[in-house]
Amino acid sequence: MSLVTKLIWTFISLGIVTIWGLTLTGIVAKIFARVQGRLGPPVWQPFIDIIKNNAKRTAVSHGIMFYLGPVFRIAGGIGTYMFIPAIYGSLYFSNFSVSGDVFLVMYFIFFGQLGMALGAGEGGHPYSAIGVARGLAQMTAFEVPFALSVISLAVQYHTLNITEIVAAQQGGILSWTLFTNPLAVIAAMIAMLGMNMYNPFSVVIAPQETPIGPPTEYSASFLGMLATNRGIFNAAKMVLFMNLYFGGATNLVEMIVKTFCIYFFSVFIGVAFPRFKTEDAIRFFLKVPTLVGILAIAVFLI
Amino acid sequence: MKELYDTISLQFTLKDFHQQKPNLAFATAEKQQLIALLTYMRDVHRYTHLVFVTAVDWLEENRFQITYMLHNYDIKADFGIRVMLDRDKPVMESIHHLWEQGRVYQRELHEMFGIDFPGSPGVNEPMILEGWQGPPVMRRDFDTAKYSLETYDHRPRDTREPESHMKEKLYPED
Amino acid sequence: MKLKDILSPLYVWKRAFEKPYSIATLTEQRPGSPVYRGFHQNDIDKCIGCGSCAEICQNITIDMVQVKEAKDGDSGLRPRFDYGLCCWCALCVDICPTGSLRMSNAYTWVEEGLDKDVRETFCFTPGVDEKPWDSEELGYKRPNDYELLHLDRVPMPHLPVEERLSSFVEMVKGYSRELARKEADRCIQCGICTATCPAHMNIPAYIKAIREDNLEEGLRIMYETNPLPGVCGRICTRRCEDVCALSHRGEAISIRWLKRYLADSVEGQKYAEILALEVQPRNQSVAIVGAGPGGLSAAYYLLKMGYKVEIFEARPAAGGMLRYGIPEYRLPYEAIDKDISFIVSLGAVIHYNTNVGKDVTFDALHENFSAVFISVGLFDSNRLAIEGETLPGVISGLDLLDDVTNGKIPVLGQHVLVIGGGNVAMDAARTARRLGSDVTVLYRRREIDMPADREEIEEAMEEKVAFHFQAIPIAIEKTSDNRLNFIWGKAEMVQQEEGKRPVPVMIEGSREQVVADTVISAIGQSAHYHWMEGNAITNIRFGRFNIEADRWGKTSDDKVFIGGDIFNRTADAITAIADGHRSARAIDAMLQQKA
Amino acid sequence: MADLYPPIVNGKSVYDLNSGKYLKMWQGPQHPGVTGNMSLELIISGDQVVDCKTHVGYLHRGFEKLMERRRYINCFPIVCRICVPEPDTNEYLFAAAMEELLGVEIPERALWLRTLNLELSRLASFLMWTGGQSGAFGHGTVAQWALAHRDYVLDLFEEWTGARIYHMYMTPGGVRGELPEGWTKHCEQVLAGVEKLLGEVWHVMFNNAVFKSRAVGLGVITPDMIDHFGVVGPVARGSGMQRDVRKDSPYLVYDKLDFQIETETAGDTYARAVVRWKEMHQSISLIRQILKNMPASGPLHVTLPNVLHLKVPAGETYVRAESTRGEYGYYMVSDGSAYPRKITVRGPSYSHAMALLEHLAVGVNIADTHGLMLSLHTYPPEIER
Repeated sequence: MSLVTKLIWTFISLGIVTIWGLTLTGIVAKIFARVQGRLGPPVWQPFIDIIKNNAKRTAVSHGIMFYLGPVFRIAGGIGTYMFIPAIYGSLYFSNFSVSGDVFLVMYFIFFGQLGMALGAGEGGHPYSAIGVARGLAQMTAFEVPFALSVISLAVQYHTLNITEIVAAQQGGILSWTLFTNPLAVIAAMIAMLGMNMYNPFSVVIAPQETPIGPPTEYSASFLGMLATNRGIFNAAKMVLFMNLYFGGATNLVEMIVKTFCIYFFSVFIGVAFPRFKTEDAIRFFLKVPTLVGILAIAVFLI
Repeated sequence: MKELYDTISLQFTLKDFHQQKPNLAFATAEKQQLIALLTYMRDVHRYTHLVFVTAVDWLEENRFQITYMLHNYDIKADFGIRVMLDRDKPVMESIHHLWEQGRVYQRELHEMFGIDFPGSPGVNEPMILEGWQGPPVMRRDFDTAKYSLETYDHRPRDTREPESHMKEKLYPED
Repeated sequence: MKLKDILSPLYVWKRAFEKPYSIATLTEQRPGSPVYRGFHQNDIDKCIGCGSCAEICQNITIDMVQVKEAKDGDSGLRPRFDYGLCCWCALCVDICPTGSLRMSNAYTWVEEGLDKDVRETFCFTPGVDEKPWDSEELGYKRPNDYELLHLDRVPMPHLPVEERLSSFVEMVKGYSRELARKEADRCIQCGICTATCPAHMNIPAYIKAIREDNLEEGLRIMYETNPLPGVCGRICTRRCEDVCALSHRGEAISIRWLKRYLADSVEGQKYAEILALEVQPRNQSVAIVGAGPGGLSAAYYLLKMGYKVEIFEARPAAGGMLRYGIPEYRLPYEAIDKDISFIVSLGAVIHYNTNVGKDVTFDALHENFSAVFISVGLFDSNRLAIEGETLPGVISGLDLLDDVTNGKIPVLGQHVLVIGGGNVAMDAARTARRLGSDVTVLYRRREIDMPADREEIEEAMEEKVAFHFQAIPIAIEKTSDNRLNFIWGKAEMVQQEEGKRPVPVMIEGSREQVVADTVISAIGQSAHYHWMEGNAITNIRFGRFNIEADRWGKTSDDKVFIGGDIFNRTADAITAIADGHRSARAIDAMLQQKA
Repeated sequence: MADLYPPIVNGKSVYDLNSGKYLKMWQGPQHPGVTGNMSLELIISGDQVVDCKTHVGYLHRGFEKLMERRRYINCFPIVCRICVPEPDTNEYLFAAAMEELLGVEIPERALWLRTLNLELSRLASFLMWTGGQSGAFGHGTVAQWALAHRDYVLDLFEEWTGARIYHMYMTPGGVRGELPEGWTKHCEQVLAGVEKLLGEVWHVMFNNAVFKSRAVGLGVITPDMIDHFGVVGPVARGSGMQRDVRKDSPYLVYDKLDFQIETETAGDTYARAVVRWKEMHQSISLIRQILKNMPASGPLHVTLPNVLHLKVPAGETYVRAESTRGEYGYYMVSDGSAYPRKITVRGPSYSHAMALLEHLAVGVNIADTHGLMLSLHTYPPEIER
């Protein structure tokens, strides 16, 4: 397959995954609403929002860096997805998977957040620094168990290539990492709670507790860009988790079902708890999940 | 409550005792004795709860009345102590050291009535009416209606009094 | 961190499978509850524009705007609400004396056109500007037992019936200070009554003075428009009470009794001091013919303006119909004397027992005075115009009352018949009762048609006066035992003309009779003008019954004014007083112009 | 940590904002975490508050001044607006103070209905607080539930009094109207719903690791602070004080109802929350008792002298009632005219939101200031009146 065809296929799959990601956001909003006793917005509400946002023009300006924030962010989202093989064995949905892509992907997960921090720093909100500090602090914290978990995987599968990790999990449900390396999965799933920023780790975007994050600063297409990214990024993360821990997917339906289930875990916890303060969150991540992560490595090293 | 009044009267100059309800009485105290009286009431008679401090403007008599309402949780009784101040030089001693919220009340009275409480923390800071230039607003000689008519636009009114309207319509010549 | 504390919150998921709290659609109408305080509704036919709603509104939400023509008892104003200011407290509904105002349960009002003036978009006059909720049944109404107003009168203490019949002592005792203030407190001070009062007395103002116990101020207010308050406070026909805003759902304020209270509470000697008239003396003088309410009123205001006043009265005392036409138990002579003596004290000269035309000629008055005010009253009783009218024992009501006033005790006999349904008839009947006779009243029409005061009729009934209604007199015959046989026919009420009141028509062949010792006719009075003769009247134009005059009482002769019963159709004291006041001003204007 | 707190010069802490150690931060008046229109001026060092000043005045409508210039009856529609979540306490106290000075006794049944009204509004107010307290810690689920149930209570009010928020039901002289037909049944349904909700809230909010981790130990009020700061109501009861105006000086028909003062001892945010949770149960029980024991019929209102020119005899009085935030009081001074000489509203938030909050906020994490503020259940219009 030529590079051009691969690129085209990658973008087609990116489109599909964006649509799925946004639908997922809509479904989750609906689920939240039901638990809270509301009827909630329609599932297609995220699409409407994006269309509306993109149709408007922004009126605020805080300099070029401010505008680049969402661009970095969406670049991070797209970048994350580009290097994850979405469907195992599919020629068209394997994207730009290369050896060592796990680290690349982990870098991209971080990248968007950093860009956002730069943009928000330029913004007009006097306290966005607090939000950025909280966001980065929490991210650093959940990266620890997640990284440990990935290292554990690398030790287990002797590879840093996602495709190979998925390949190693083929052959029935019991060969999934979930069962072969449960400790790593536990550490990673807890880290994912922080990554998705649902409760109890939502202090970054908490309006009540001082900074309402950068989204308040952006408007129009920039907000639309952020919303689009939320779809891509969430879906990309879920695909990554599916690949690393839940045996990957061999077709689109399987991918959708699995990513939904993984995402739902976050929702399941998120709707039931209040949020931690930043320091509580950091303390939390550096305690149990980190320990579990270390154990997960230790088990395979011994 | 009368007994309590009589007891306190032995040490302090009180007058105008008024028993409003079985467990609520008022009396007027001397301005100079007030802090001592409040401390005495709080520490000896267990009137530990400062319910509120407020001022009443007796414009016609040219004086301010400050009412300190004290409550005793043991016998569930209230004692309101009034102090009369000269309206031209309204200065009162501060009670912020007796009750923490006293300074807030004093700050408000300073702003709303222009009564000064030297020594009360932050008493000169504006509390509610930041940037207000006019006279203290709660004084009775400040006419809010007049102020608002002069300051703001009003919707035109088109109302008629029945009596004058009927006179105009029915017997304009009489 | 206990495991229980981690698992327990997951209980939230139970809710996901239950019915949501939210309502399915936002566009669906959700009506307010049946007692919801929404936009106002006003029954503008019931509303009298008294303005109580505007008065109680704490937020100047309500403007009274003209919607209809003003008329008696209806100012023609209606409340207009400004919903930018309304706080929906519904006090306006609670206080509405007529009960016309209420609130619907509608709470949404969508109006297009933001370019319109804000007064038009936020405001509307309920009942006039059409709104979707006009016919809405539900919404806040004043709950039945909840009332802000006092609808019941403070009862006036009366003499018991037995005591009444035994003497001519005034039967209405009058309010005490406490009762008067309580009654005055009921007033909502709308001022609807002022327009209806012929003298346009400032009723709300003097009621307010009573309420605030400021009797002197009250007296001053009364004397501005009425120099005979003590009299009016007793016998006024009080049309003001008919239009009282409170009378729509309850009983009108006892305006008359309050006036009486005010006049009675101040001693006569203090009047001069309280009223403190500062008179600029003028050298013109005015002659007044007749010292009745009209003449006295004119005299007072002319004196106040500084003119010299001379009154020519045919009888030995002043007061006219007040003294000679109203029995003492309703209007004691002291009350008349009190009011009159104050007017006399101001310098009025009253020539008693002086008949114009006999003792002094009208020409002389016309010549010697700068102006002449005539208010001679209606002292000629109308005839029954039936056979036997001239028989001895047939007298007129006025004669009876006159006699009693003059101290003559007429012999009426065991049974007395009174013909007529007006106040004079009632006075005659009740006087006769007090003189010891059994009394039957015969009246042509129905009870509801009686022109007499409702209260008078009721009191007469209390005093066991019998009534025959729809009775048309036919003839009077003398019986063998020297009594009178009164023959009358039963009438039925026939609606002859649309819109007019029905007319009694005798049922053919109906003939009933009743034997009485005395028959008193009281079917109205008229005046005569044969005393007016000489050159002076050449300029005065006479109409069919009366002297022609404009609304100021000014006749076709510049110098001659008329007032009182001979001028107005209602023939009551307060109108006469109003005439006197009006003419006094007209005389003043005339004289000022000449000067 | 010793140098965290700034030097004290002349009795005042001095923060060198240029030192880079401190950040001055304004919360409110437009802030989702702040109750009402109030603002906190925080000096923070890192995430920690080192100084807090509360600022009010964003909602000043000058009620006390307005009342001085209105006839007594015209004060009635405005007093309820002093407090949005619980307007009825104001209505009751204004009416009670006026009736006391006028020497008017209101009918028995009106007393019961007033009590019912007050308890129902207490429930509504606590439900709103539940939403606020959980929301302040980011627990939106409970907040949504509680506010939905508050709306059901407001439905009850709408059916009964004709308005959802400003009921204007307790007019001076009695109450305005009868309970509508079928209301009692509807009320029971709503109460059952709230009871079920309270059970759920107990599972979800009170037995919640994260909620506990934030609420326990936050804003501890020790018993010796109570009188010094003028702390009242559930806040005082959270510190173990047996104080409740309903019990201490019973008004209306509270002496005929069976209830106990609910207390907790820890004095922190969690304890206060538990007290309030218990008091919601108590309110439900009181409402049931009232509905059961209320006389079935009788007059609801005495007609005062004509309200358009009503004059209140000269005198002064103070009446108090237990609102959801504690002792609420009206001090009414009449000079014998048709206008009040002075009406002072003693809102419990006055001492809580100013002196107490300024004291408690020092040392807490900025993220916690709102949870703390809500645990004091402060409400700015009571301060500004």
